[in-house]
Amino acid sequence: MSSVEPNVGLARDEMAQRVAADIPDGAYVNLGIGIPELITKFVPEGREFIYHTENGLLGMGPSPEEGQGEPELINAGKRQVTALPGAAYFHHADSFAMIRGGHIDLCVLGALQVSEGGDLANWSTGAPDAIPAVGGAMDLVAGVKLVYVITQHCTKKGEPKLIESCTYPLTGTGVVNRIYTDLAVIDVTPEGFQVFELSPGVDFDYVQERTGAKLLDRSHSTDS
Amino acid sequence: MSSVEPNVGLARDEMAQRVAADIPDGAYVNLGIGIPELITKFVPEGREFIYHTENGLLGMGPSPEEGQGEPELINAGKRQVTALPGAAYFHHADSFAMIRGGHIDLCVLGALQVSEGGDLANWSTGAPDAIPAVGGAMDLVAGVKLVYVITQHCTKKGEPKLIESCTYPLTGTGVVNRIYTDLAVIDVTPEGFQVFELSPGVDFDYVQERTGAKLLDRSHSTDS
Amino acid sequence: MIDKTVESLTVAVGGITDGATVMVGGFGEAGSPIELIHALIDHGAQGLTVINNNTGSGEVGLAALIKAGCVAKMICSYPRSMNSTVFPDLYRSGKIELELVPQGTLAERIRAGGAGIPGFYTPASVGTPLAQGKEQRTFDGTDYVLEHGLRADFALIKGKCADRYGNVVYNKTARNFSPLMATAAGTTVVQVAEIVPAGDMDPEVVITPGIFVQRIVLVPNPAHESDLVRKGVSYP
Amino acid sequence: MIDKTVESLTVAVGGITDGATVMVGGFGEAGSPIELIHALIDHGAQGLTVINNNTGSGEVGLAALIKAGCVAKMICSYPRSMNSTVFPDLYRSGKIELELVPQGTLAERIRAGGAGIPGFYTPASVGTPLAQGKEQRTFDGTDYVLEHGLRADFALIKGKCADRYGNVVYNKTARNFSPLMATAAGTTVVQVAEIVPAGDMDPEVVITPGIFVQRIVLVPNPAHESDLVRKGVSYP
Repeated sequence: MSSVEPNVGLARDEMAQRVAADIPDGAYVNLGIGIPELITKFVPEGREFIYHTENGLLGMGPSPEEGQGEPELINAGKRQVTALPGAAYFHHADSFAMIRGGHIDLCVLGALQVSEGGDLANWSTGAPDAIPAVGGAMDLVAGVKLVYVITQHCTKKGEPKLIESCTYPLTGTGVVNRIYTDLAVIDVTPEGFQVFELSPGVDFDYVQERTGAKLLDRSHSTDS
Repeated sequence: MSSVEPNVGLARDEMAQRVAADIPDGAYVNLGIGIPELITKFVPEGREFIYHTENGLLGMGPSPEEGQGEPELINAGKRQVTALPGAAYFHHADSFAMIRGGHIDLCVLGALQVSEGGDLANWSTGAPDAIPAVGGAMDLVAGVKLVYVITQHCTKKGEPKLIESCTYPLTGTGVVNRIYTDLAVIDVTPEGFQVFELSPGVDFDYVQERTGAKLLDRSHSTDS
Repeated sequence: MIDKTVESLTVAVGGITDGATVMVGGFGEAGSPIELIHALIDHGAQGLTVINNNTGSGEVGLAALIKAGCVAKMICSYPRSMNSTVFPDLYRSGKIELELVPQGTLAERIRAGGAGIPGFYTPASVGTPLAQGKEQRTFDGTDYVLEHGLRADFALIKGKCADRYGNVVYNKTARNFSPLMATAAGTTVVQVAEIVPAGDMDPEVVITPGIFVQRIVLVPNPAHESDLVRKGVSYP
Repeated sequence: MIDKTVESLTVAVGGITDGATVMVGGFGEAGSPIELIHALIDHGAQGLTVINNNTGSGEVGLAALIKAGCVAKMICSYPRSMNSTVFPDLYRSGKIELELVPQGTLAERIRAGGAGIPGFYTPASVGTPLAQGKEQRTFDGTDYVLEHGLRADFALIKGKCADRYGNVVYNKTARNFSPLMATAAGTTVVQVAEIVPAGDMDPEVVITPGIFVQRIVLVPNPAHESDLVRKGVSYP
């Protein structure tokens, strides 16, 4: 499998901005650790998002100014954050009641692999030497209304992350709704992966070559 | 079955005071509706009890002065109460977590019937026309560490309330630890009812005659 | 801008359809959203399943809703009142259904419904008529019954104060079931005596975070049920 | 007079025996009761089962407890840290056991343990390796796993402020697991930066009611884990 060429597709910030564009006004959103955190930088004009961090804060704001942070005001990635007007603190059982109970509208997670059936693997490569660590990912995919993935289309070695069937241990089965990569926005449909949008300068075949499962073009679905 | 004569045994306030004498310092206590509420009038010298009311208050104080009450500060019997220094409000799930989780040291409930096996019936006579209403009684007997009953020894018609086997619908099975009546303090033991203490001027046979199950004298147990 | 406040009680109860399940906050009169209940009577939805610890008193609030014939079924723990014959009369004549649930089980079922937990085990009611027909299971030598999470289409609750995000605090023992019900309904409607600007409420003291609330309506001077009952008020 | 305050950290951790199960509050460094953990290291109990979301960082606090060889087993959701090799090294060499639990399941198991609920169903982990060996059940067409309540002999937690009754409030996201753990331990020990007279704490804002707390110890200026790690501190 060929690797993705540099300067093709979206940069990480652009990917994050693309996700932000799809988040509706007033949505309650949980962001995974890593690339998803970049999304907080982008709020489309006229919209207000409320960020939930599962360690116990609704109304999470941006990182504090240098030197203004507090060790006991952090996010799920254990980075210092702020609390916006209208925020609320709560304990972990209440926080995961929000998640498991279907109160969070949307979460955006990173991925190691996504299958065409919407299975997600994002917590372990299953390597014998790895320290298994799952955090709240399994709760999020089981409870949040919409599960979006943001990820590079391929691994650093150029292997596809969007595949027919995950080989790594699963986080959840049939849980992913949409995938945002540097190359495309791809929906998980009952028929499999369906390209919703191609990144500027990227064509369908280019994405298909870098994907380990059959891609449906949006128009295919419209025809059927 | 003969009825209990007036002026024999303890008055209601004396019964309540007798129960209070057995509550250890610092105990967390839940009181049922009715006679149990009288117990709040008696706090033995040098002790502090913390009253829990299952509608969401720990640190319940006495009734407010006339005209000083608040419609939204009430106890489980829906009577206006006060909150003492060190009190806390909480919602119903947290309140019953205290009960079910074994955090309340002691509850004192009224009874329609108690069996020699410690079964309690205190919520329904099973009459076809009755409106069944259970409240928190089943949660209390299932979760509180010690369940005490305070009751007249016999019904108004003179029928025994302490019997071999309850005929009314049960609140819980094998849950009662001790019974305080106008005539005696009686423990529920693996061998059955055992008289712990007779009220002044009351003898064992008098109590036995008014009880629908065999009573063990305290000394019997000591002998065995 | 996120603003969950609505302009009237009529709008607040809008969309409650015939046959809906409605959780109503309050324990006795403490926390009873009387004004929302009266708006629901005016709204006119029929055949409701109502979840509340009690069945109201006098002929106002919840008792009035039942008297108006809007309620097909009550789910509660204590449907008796010193001051009301509304529910007992209908129940005895077979005109209203009752699901009797121990109080702590009722609270936990609502919490479970809101927390995405379909079932849990509790020791309450084991060996009693209320355990009949329920699945039993033994853990560590003790018997428990399986109870199911409870959800509703709407929750009508009363808070003390809110902001435009729907963050709510309550007043003393008026808190009772309301924070639980807020989590377990498709649409949670809260009447409050005060609405403060966003940021005025300390994030440490919020009891119901706004995520659980869909509509906030201002009722500056809510009636007390006991006052209305004493005055012999009957709604409508 | 009820007074749960104890005079020293040594007294606060007294009675923790070898092989005990100990819940330790905190998520990362937020809410980590470092001073209590260090007192536990000095106390010297061995073969502990420790419940915490993580496994500590650097060589202070929880990581130091693990490094000191006191911990036989960790129950946690995320035993990785940017700043610690203590747990990974012991785990890879087979010297410490790990029970990995999804974070929300861990929180709910602790709550259930404290609330007298022996088991509940959750959708988290269904279809994954963490559901292996767990009983599954379908409710309304969705699959769930049965999870069990979790209790401990001791809970060591950090609050912001307490009174002599043991009522506790927390600081921001330092709240996390602590109010749950307080309910689920035989003996709950809380270190706080401030102790106020009874009656000074508003009953509306108490997060952990005193009934869940057995010992309070004053630690006026608690260390921050990240400060200690940055300075390269290693305890003891």
